[in-house]
Amino acid sequence: MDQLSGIHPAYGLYLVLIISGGAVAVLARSLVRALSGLIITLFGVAGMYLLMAAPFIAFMQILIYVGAVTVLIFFAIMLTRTSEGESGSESGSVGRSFLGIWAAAFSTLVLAAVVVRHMPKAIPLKPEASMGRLGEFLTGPFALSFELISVVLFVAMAGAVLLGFERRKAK
Amino acid sequence: MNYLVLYHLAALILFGLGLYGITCRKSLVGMLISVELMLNGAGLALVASSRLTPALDELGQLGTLLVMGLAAAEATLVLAIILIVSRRFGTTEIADIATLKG
Amino acid sequence: MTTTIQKTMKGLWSLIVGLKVTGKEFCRPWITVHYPRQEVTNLDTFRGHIDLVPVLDDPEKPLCIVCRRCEEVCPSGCIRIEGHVPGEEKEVPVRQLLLVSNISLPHSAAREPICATDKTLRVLDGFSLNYNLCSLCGLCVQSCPVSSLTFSSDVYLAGASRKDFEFDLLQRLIDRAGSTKLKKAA
Amino acid sequence: MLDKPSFSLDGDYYSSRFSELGKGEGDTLVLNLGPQHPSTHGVLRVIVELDGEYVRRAEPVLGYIHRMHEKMGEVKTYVQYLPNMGRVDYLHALAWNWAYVGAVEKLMGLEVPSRAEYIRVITCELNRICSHLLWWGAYVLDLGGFTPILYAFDDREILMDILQIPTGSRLTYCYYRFGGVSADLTETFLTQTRNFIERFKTRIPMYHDLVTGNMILRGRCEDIGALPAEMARRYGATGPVLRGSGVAYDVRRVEPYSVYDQFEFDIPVGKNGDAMDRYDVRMAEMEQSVRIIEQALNQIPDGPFINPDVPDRIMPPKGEVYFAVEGARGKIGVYLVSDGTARPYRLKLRAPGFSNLHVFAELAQGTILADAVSILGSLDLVIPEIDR
Amino acid sequence: MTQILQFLMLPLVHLIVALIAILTFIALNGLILVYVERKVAGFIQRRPGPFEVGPHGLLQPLADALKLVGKQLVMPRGADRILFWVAPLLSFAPVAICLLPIPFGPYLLGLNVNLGLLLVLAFSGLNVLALCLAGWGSNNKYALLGAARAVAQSVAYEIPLLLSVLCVAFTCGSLSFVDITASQTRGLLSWNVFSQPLAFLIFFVSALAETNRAPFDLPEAESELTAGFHTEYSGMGFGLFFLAEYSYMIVVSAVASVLFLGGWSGPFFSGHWWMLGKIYALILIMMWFRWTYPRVRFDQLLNICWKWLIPLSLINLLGTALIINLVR
Repeated sequence: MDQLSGIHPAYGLYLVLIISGGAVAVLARSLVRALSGLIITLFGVAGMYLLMAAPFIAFMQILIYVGAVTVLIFFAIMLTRTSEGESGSESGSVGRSFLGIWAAAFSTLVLAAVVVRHMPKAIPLKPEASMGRLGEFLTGPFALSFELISVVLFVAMAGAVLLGFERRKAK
Repeated sequence: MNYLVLYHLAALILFGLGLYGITCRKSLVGMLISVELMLNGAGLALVASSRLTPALDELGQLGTLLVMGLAAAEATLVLAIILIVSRRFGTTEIADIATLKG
Repeated sequence: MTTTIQKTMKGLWSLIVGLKVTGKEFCRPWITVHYPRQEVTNLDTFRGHIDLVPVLDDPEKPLCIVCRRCEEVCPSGCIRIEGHVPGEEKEVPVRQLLLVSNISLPHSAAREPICATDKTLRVLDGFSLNYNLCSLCGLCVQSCPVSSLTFSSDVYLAGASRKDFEFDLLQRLIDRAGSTKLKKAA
Repeated sequence: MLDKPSFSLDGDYYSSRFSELGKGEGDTLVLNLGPQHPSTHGVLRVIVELDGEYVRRAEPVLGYIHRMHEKMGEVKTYVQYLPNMGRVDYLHALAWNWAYVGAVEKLMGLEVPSRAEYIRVITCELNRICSHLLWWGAYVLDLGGFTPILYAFDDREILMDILQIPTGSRLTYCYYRFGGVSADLTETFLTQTRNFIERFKTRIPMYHDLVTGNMILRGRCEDIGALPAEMARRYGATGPVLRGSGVAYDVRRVEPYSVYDQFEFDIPVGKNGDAMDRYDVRMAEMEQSVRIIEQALNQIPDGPFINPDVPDRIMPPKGEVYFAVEGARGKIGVYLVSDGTARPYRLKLRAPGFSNLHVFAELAQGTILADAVSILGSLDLVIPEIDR
Repeated sequence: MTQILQFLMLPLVHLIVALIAILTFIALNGLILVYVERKVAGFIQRRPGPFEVGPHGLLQPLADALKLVGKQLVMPRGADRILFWVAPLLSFAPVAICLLPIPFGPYLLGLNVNLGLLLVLAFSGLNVLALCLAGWGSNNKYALLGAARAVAQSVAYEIPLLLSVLCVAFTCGSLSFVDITASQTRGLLSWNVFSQPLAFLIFFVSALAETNRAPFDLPEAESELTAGFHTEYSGMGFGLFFLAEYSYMIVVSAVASVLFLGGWSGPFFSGHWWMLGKIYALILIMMWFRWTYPRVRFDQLLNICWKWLIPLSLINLLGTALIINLVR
């Protein structure tokens, strides 16, 4: 998979994963199924990262997204038990889903046109970036953003804990 | 059409699906899932751009990494908010929570 | 702070002590009885269903005097006795029989074996035991004035239907007598 | 495939009543522990309302193994009722034997030979150790420790072998008779009991090493289900549950029956009445039982094992009587009304587990589900005894 | 012959062969570990354990497996058909990938990835997802509670696990299992246990929690939740969860032996024997724990993690980083 020098047949597979998973994620009635759709998509994207010889990002995708974020979302579903209550997109507002399709399709198509028209020339795949270099960047030029993201994470966690505690006290 | 475009189109599809989900999903959790889809699209585009153009390689990868970190933080916070909302309103459907009462 | 650490260390040590105990037991031989290959040895005190005791000199003749005490005392009514007084061919009801037998009845005590020549007033015609109902209290054995009942020690008794546990004790007695005779002959 | 379920999924009377009572409480989960559940040790059913992992309410539902023992007492003669007593509480059957036999003896004024009294003490205490051992193993099993119960059964098996010698059975004993016991103790019984006591004295430290001292177990028991003495009294809890709360109430000491006043033994009590205290009380009680047995073995006199003057037909005089003994689970009481016939007019059994169980609903409130299981286990319930 | 060898050297073929080998290894080990677990339990409890099928009960796991395969698959009413059946597969599938980058010998290696450690950590995290789906899909309250516990537990314990693994990555300067093993081949004292004893302990405890082994087997705590997330599974559905549990034990032990115990390095015997020996030794210790300890309570479990393991592992990590910087 790391000798990519063109379009790999696996690309098709991953694309199918992405599209089908994404469709399930936005269309499924049950939220847990939507979540499984999301998981499939995440795997597809991870596969694409692998195709682009960026295994670090691919594994991080699985570790963070699949291993942590989806689990969190699952927890949210479980705690609020919204699976049956969720009536999905089709019930009631046809107008709204029409609007949604319109908005999504419009912006996507415009962007697609831009992408196709003004895409810079692609170069053959560069050799895999070493972990060491990534690390140097993260502590060098990216240090500030790295710190920022950790602060954001910390604040988010503290905030979540605080919110959770407020709930217990309220009772 | 070169393969950079292909990756970008895949990213765009994710973005479009996410956008559609955000507008049409009725529950907060559904919207969160859609947001994750869009974030993934962004990440995919970033990595593709950095890997397949002369741009700095690490830039895209680290950018995506930061996006992932953000997504995790966001998910944590949204989870807490969803919990609060569901406790207070008994539902997580946005239509029911739209009233601007405290 | 130090107390917390001390407590934790103590707790962790307790975990190691637990491991030591199970580790020691791991190395010791097993203590369970390995059933089809081994059997338990204390079966002599086991009390199974009841059986009739024969008189001393005739293994086919039950000691029973048909007083029907066991039938009466049985909490679950699993004993059914048929008997008659020689001469009068008709069945005698329970209570009457009891009154006729003017033997004083302390609770079970070892007593002298009775011989066939003794005054056997009544003849036992049938002694059926429905072991399905029996609660193994042993009251019948203890209430028997002449110790004509005993516990069998058949631990491995098993059957596929309720019919298998409806015993004709008189028949069993005769069968046993036959088998001992055969043994003797052999 | 059925489109419509052929049975109601809404639950039965108890669960619907339970959820009605707690209506409007918000986002909770009503969970049905039992009647078939690994931690209820029988057919007890506990409905709990969970808020996350926290128990908001708990309610035991009884009656799944109700066998009308009290009613059966009214239709059977005094003697015929004897085997029932072993079935009420099969773990400490001899104490129930004793309670019933003692009540009838008290009513009739029957004298029990002194040897029989000692035999009763020895066998009853052995049976108490049996019961506590089983509780110990099962409780640790409730807390997730799989091994101790098999060690406990190792000892318990020896005990049952010993008790099999005079009684002939291994669990549902029917050994005591009006005015004595049904069979004398043999020499093998005495030597085996002595051997067992020697062995048991080395086993108890091992139990303490393996379980009592264990950090995880202490974490699961300490400060869990603290039962104040006042509350224990309020519910009428007895036995180790009451003694764990610091009340030294033991029928053997408070209203001594039989020859218990001739032995030296301590009444172990706890402090704050949490699960660990109940645990400690039971462990100490086993040691005290051993002490009693040792003394009884040394003092046991010769003589008849049953009063020879017991009448052929048991027909107590008119009157009523209450007799209580100390069982492994608490105070076992038999209340007997006689109208002078061969059958009791009314028989009432006081089962200690019944009172002890009802402490649970209040104790479990606000605890974590795992703690509720721990509390339920620490009460040492035998469901057939509760339902009777 | 050379052609065959050349064919085998093709990366894709190599990968497929490795996958098949790993699956066989897992299946075989599932059988062996079931037998070993039952025997260990038996010996600790002073009983013989399985004895009747085959000599000393050796064929018992095979018989059990046959029984599981032959059993009817039952799905409860109201369960989510797809999620219910996907869950056991999802629980089992990642194991094969997790074992790919682990070197079982100097040359016995499925896939040499630079980021092998990351790969294992990423895919072993999928198990919790499977438990979630199983718990949710079963339409059973016990299963749901079990799933909720699984999530909280594995999210919490992933942190000390990662942190303790990072310590080793720091000292060895690589995320590749091959490099990490290579750095420990200079005798017994070069093993990472001796330079990182705390990290090893934290890793081991967290691994117990991640694999849902006693005393941390809360998602399936039988005395509270009957069987937790797999309450409703019968036949091979249950069988797969069961197999997955044992496979994760293998993965965790294999990772632990590579990271801390020198992997395949050892004298006299060839590498893979050492590796296997180390894996089995760790698994035996896990079994020993299971048959000795009671189960911890849920809040205690999280307290152990947040109050002890995470601070300790953070301190350990900082200390390691400091020392490495100083040495440089």
